[in-house]
Amino acid sequence: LLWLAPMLAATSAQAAQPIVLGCPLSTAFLYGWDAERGIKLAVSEINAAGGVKVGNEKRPFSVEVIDTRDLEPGVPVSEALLGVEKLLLEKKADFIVGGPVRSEAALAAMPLIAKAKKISILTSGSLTPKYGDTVAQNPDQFKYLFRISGEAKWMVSGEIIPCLEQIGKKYNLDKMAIMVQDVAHARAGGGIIAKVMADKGWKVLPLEVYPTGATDFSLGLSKAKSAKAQVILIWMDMPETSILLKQWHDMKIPALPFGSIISAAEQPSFWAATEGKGEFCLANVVNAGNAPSQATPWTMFVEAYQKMWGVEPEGYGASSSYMAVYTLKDAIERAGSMDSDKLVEAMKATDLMGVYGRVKFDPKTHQVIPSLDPQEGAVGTIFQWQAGKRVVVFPPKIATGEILLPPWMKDAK
Amino acid sequence: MEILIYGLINSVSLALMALGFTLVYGVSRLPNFAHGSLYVTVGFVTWLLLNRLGLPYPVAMLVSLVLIALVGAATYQFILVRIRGMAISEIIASYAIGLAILEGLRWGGLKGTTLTLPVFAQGSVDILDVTVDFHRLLVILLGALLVGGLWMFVNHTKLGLALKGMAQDERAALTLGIDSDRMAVFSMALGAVMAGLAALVLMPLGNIVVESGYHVLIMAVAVCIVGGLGSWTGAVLAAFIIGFAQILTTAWMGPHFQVVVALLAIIVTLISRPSGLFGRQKELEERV
Amino acid sequence: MFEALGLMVFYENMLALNNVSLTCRDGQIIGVFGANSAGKSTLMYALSGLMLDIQRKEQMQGGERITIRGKVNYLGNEIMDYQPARRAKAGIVLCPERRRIFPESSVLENLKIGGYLATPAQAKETLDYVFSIFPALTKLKDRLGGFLSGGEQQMLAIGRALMAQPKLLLLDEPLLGLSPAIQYWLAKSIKDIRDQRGTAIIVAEQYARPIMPIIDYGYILENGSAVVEGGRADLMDNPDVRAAYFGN
Amino acid sequence: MSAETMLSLKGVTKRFGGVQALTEVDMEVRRGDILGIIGPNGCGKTTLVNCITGFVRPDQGQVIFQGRDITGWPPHKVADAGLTRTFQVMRPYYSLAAYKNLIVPLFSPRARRTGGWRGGGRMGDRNTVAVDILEEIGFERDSYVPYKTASSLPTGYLKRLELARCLALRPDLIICDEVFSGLSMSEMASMLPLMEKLRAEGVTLIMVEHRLRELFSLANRVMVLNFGAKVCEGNSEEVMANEEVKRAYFGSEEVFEYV
Amino acid sequence: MEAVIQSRRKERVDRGIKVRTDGVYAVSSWREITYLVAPRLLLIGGLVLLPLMLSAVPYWQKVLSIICIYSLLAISFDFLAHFVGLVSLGGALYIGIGAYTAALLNTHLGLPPILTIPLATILGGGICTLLLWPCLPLRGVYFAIVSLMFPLLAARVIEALDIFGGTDGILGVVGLPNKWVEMYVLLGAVLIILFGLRRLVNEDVGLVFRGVKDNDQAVKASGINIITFKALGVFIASAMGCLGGAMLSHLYMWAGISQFALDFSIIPIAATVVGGGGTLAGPVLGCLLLVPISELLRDFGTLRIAVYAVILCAFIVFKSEGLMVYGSRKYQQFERWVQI
Ligand SMILES: Nc1ncnc2c1ncn2[C@@H]1O[C@H](COP(=O)(O)OP(=O)(O)OP(=O)(O)O)[C@@H](O)[C@H]1O
Ligand SMILES: Nc1ncnc2c1ncn2[C@@H]1O[C@H](COP(=O)(O)OP(=O)(O)OP(=O)(O)O)[C@@H](O)[C@H]1O
Ligand SMILES: [Mg+2]
Ligand SMILES: [Mg+2]
Repeated sequence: LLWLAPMLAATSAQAAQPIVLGCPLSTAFLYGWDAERGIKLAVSEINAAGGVKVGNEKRPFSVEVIDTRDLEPGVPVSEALLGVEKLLLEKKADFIVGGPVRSEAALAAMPLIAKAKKISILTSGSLTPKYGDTVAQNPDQFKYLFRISGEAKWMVSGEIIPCLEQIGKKYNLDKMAIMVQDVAHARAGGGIIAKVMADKGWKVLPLEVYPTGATDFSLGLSKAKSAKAQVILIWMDMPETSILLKQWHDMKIPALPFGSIISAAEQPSFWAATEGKGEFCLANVVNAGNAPSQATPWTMFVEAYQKMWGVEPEGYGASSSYMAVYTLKDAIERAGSMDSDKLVEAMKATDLMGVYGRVKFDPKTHQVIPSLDPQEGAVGTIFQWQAGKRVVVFPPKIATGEILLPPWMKDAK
Repeated sequence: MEILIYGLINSVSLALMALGFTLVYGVSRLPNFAHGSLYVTVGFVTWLLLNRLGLPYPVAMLVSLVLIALVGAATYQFILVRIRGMAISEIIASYAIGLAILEGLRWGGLKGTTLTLPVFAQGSVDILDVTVDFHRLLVILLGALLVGGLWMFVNHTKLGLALKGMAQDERAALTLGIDSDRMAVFSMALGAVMAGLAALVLMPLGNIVVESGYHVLIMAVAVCIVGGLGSWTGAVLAAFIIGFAQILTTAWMGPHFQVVVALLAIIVTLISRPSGLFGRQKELEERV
Repeated sequence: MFEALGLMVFYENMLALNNVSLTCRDGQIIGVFGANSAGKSTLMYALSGLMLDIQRKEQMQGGERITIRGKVNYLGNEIMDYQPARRAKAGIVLCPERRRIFPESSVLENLKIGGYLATPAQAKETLDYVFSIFPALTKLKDRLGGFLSGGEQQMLAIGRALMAQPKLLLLDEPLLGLSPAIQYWLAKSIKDIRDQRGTAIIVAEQYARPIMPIIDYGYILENGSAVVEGGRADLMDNPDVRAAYFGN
Repeated sequence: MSAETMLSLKGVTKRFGGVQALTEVDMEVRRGDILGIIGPNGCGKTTLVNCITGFVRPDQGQVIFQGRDITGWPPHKVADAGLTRTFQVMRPYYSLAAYKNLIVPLFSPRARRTGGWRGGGRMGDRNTVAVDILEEIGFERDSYVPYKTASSLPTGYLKRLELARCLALRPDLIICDEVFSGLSMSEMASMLPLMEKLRAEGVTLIMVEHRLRELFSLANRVMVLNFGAKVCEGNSEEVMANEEVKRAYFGSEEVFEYV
Repeated sequence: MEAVIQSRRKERVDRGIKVRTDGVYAVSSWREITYLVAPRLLLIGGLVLLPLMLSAVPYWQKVLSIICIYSLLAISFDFLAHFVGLVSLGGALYIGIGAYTAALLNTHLGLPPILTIPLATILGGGICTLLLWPCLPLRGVYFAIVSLMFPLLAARVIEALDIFGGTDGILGVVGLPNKWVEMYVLLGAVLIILFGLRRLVNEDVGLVFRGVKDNDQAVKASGINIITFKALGVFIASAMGCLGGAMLSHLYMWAGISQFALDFSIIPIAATVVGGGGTLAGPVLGCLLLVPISELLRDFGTLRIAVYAVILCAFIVFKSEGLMVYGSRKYQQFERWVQI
């Protein structure tokens, strides 16, 4: 009898031993919990369908979420890193999916994850191009790291600038003010937009950089007003942006707010939070599927998400996190093994249609390849708040509505 | 002109945030590091009363102020009283209480940016070409009223004077019949109400978010210390220095340097006036 | 009126007050004399209830343990477990040793804080009275307490105690640091306060010369025990007392 | 007596805001002197001491100590030069045992250079030296008193501890700000010989006091201040005979008699 | 019944050996030696063996390293606050400066950890001392607040000027050879510093520090320059913090502005309060409790910090003197009822 017990345990464990997805996420914040929900949704779908086929056996996914608190001010990144280590060492995670969410933390976690030789897919938050660059520079060390969500360089040159041009052409606008948060990606992004748009003949006011947590934007707004700016480009991932829009509305600034990253306006609850004062604000949610759209037949994702969580996808991490799990499943099944090195190859060979189009990774940077056409690559989404709804306005291939101007802008004309 | 008006508004907001803390710390030497969380709590409770129970706005505000006063008093009565006089323990304990409240709220659903309080008055006016909304004007007015009221309270009522006495020398105050525990409970309650008032006045301009709790705490501490302990003029002046430093840097150097300059202003003020603008602490302690 | 029976105070294992009993009748001035560390301040703390507060604070910090035993009767009540603020309300006010002025308040404010227990009318009247016994304070009204000189602080401390409308005033070393002229005046004023306001007063001093002539009854403390007690004349005639306190 | 001048003040003046605390005070002390300073409360005695020892910077005037102009020096330099003072409001190190209070001065650069009190500071075992000093000024060596923390000592011992702190430095000049107040008659009587002994050892003393009898028995010269200005100076009889002093300091005949 | 209780009181008596060993070490029996050595041995032995015992759970070894870093900060806070009288909330500054110095030395000059760590300790301590120098005349809360502003300022300056890698931080710092080195270097540092400082504060120099804390005017009057001593104190304390910071940056192969985060200022203080201020060993005990509690609570998810705060509060309120003070009193003294 004595030898039976361990054997039983072994067999039963073998039968159902789950594949552990470790998710280091700052779950108290938008980009943390949206990713968590996306991942959990995908996992429950996959498990309901029988799990993942590794070689000959079917194994379910299990999710271990850890709150890294990295988006919280005053909390050191080492806290997030310790969380990642907990996932790796104690929870015995087979994969790291999701975060860390803050760019700084994501970068800092790279060596740790690489050291553990675990495949990791970044799905939410961090937009820094440095992530892919670092992978490209040290392919041997960092080859296990992938990112399936958007990245700032493409977002700017491939989506935001074309969208701006489109607006400019349509309404004959060519003056822009830029307000960004005082973090590297925002400053860099704002700077590039300023430069490119200036080259394209727009008049661009000097960058206004606001520290994280700023609560008063009136000076910048009135500067924009007196300089007769027609578009206000906003790049801030902090909740206080809804104050900005309220002030914008209260001061009746005759300029269209365009959020290249504007966490507050991405959420469905934004409407209530600003008492509708945020109408006409444009926001970028990085990947399609994070706002209702018709990008691909996979729109069922939005419905499933809503069914499971009771809200539409909120931040820009939902659809990509969801897709990360499916991508992983796909790669595991193709590789037929859990060996990290084999999986890297399989991941690199990924070619999968998903919520936001075709998922393929750049062989050098391990970054998902973007496109304006869902048939070609991962598409982004820019939407505008119109009468309480998020209406997708860009890219044209998936748009469901037109860009509108606030009434006081028309009056001003 | 913009600078003047918005600097004024900014400064008054800072002063409002700091009043409660200054009252409790400056006057009764009890560092209430749960100040910021009381501030957020009032906003959240008011929102709940307003939206979940459907109370009218003024009633909701009143009820939440009363509640917060009780919370403040209870904090002292049940927790802080046991470590009275050990300053570092007091700081850590009250900070922990604040943390528990804030993180509890966050867990209880106060996530993201969804909640907001309505402004008292819609609309805006143009003052010398600067658009200012009514609510912000109200902030200035209320701020002035509160500062004045508190000043009267502290300098010209028995209770206020007793609080002051207790802060400076508890044992001597005891011999004069000032019941220090009762006073401390009272000052905590009053401080909580102050935090609440600030929240009610300032929150409609923004959102009810947990993070503002930390922000308010740091600002309140800075204003209180830079002004000099227990000095009202000092606190108000400090609020203006920091407030204008922020607005001026926004205007001239870019908002980029806003925090850097504000922090530098604090450090430089303290180095040049070691006991705050109007404090006499150092001189008094060094008088031999 | 006021009676302490068998007071004992231990600081940890050290006996600082040993079975001291003391009585004070209406309108009497009682003197408590003793050299350094005789236990005068300890006695005053015990009478005013401050000892309870000190005890509580020590306990909180886990430091030494203070034990208090004995009974204090005041106006027919047993008040040993009254906290100091309550005793003050009942009329027992201590003017503590080493002054303990509120350093950041002006002289006037110090006095006003002292008037916490007084009605506005009483406060006003007492304020005038304080300025009349210590005219020096009139000029200093607006100066911060902490900037006063040693002697000025002493005057202020006594004035502040008076503001609390005591029925029984406890003075701990009131003469410390006063110039001879003020010492003399203070001794006179103590008598005045008693005569005009009927306040009973207990004075603890080691410099007995100015105080001895005005007391009604006195105790000599030595190492925590009351070794001699008696009326003024008795004490003045006692050769040991004369030797120790008058230097002849 | 034509001993060398230890300390001289020239026109020392100090204002605090609107308060004229000192007006043009001149003073001269020679080696081996015991100078008494008396005056009504708040007349500026402590302020004068502060000006001399650097705790307060005089607005005008000069302080010259052993030929060096020490005006405006920080207190620690003044003490290092050999001029120490006691504090009227006692300032011991409350959390340290009484004898450990003396380790601090014994550790100071001056004590290490000169050897401090009777040369013991250089020799090493500062604890023993500390207890020696305390014994000398009236702490019983074998009792528990020197080993108690200063916070639990009564006033009288603290006053003596103040003096002990000065002695530990082996100063050339000690300014005592009211060391006698707070001592009982017999204790004071026991301190007088110590003071004499110090003088005999060549230490100069300035004593600010309200206990006139004891002061007069010690001091060879007395200076009277009133409202921050010097009223008169001389030996005790001269001072007591001075009409202005009677008026300013004693106020009335009764008081005079009483003293 | 009442009367019986009335006339008794609880007496605390120092154990004989304690009285004797306060200054002189005249130990005569094994029992007494054990009495003296046991607690020290327990601490040293326990800390040395802990990594081995934890080898089955590698994650907790990592936690141990973090505990050590917080302990360094906590000892430094305790030393400054209770022995020099400067309440410094600048723990984050020390960590940050230490981390950046080590990272820069490593990535720019290519120095190996064996050099960067000691260099960062000394250099970092120097930099912190220089930064805080103008603030040394400040007292009490004023100093506390200024020292709190410095790390915030440092982070913002790096952010605003975009130096040292800006918000991304410095990547590519060399890691330590293996986890044993990590842990034992840190444990060694904690133990050496702990016992070293305990020694120091009872030496004559230490007494001067304590004098400065109690009463700086009297120290001045004793002919000692207090600023020099305060600076020395700050240097000792900040060097300890910088050591922690340097280790942290090698531990995670990275340095960034979040190393100026407020947590590094606050948790050590909490640990000091819980463990008992003024004992130096107490803060270490506090860290040994608080950090693992925080890790154990991770399963609470978002509620974790709230629960943690409540536990912290409970410690402070119910053992307000601090665990170490309480413990050593129970160890050194016995209590008995005596008749009065
Ligand atoms: N907190 C304390 N802890 C321990 N012992 C104390 C404490 N306070 C006072 N003592 C001791 O109690 C004894 C009596 O002290 P007390 O202060 O009552 O003396 P006193 O008569 O007022 O002396 P003085 O006239 O010098 O002020 C002294 O031996 C003193 O050391
Ligand atoms: N820092 C200061 N600011 C304002 N006024 C001061 C300050 N220091 C002292 N004074 C005032 O200067 C005067 C002289 O004070 P000082 O302490 O020198 O008196 P003193 O002669 O020592 O009196 P006593 O005998 O009472 O100790 C006092 O009236 C005091 O109020
Ligand atoms: Mg006494
Ligand atoms: Mg004086």
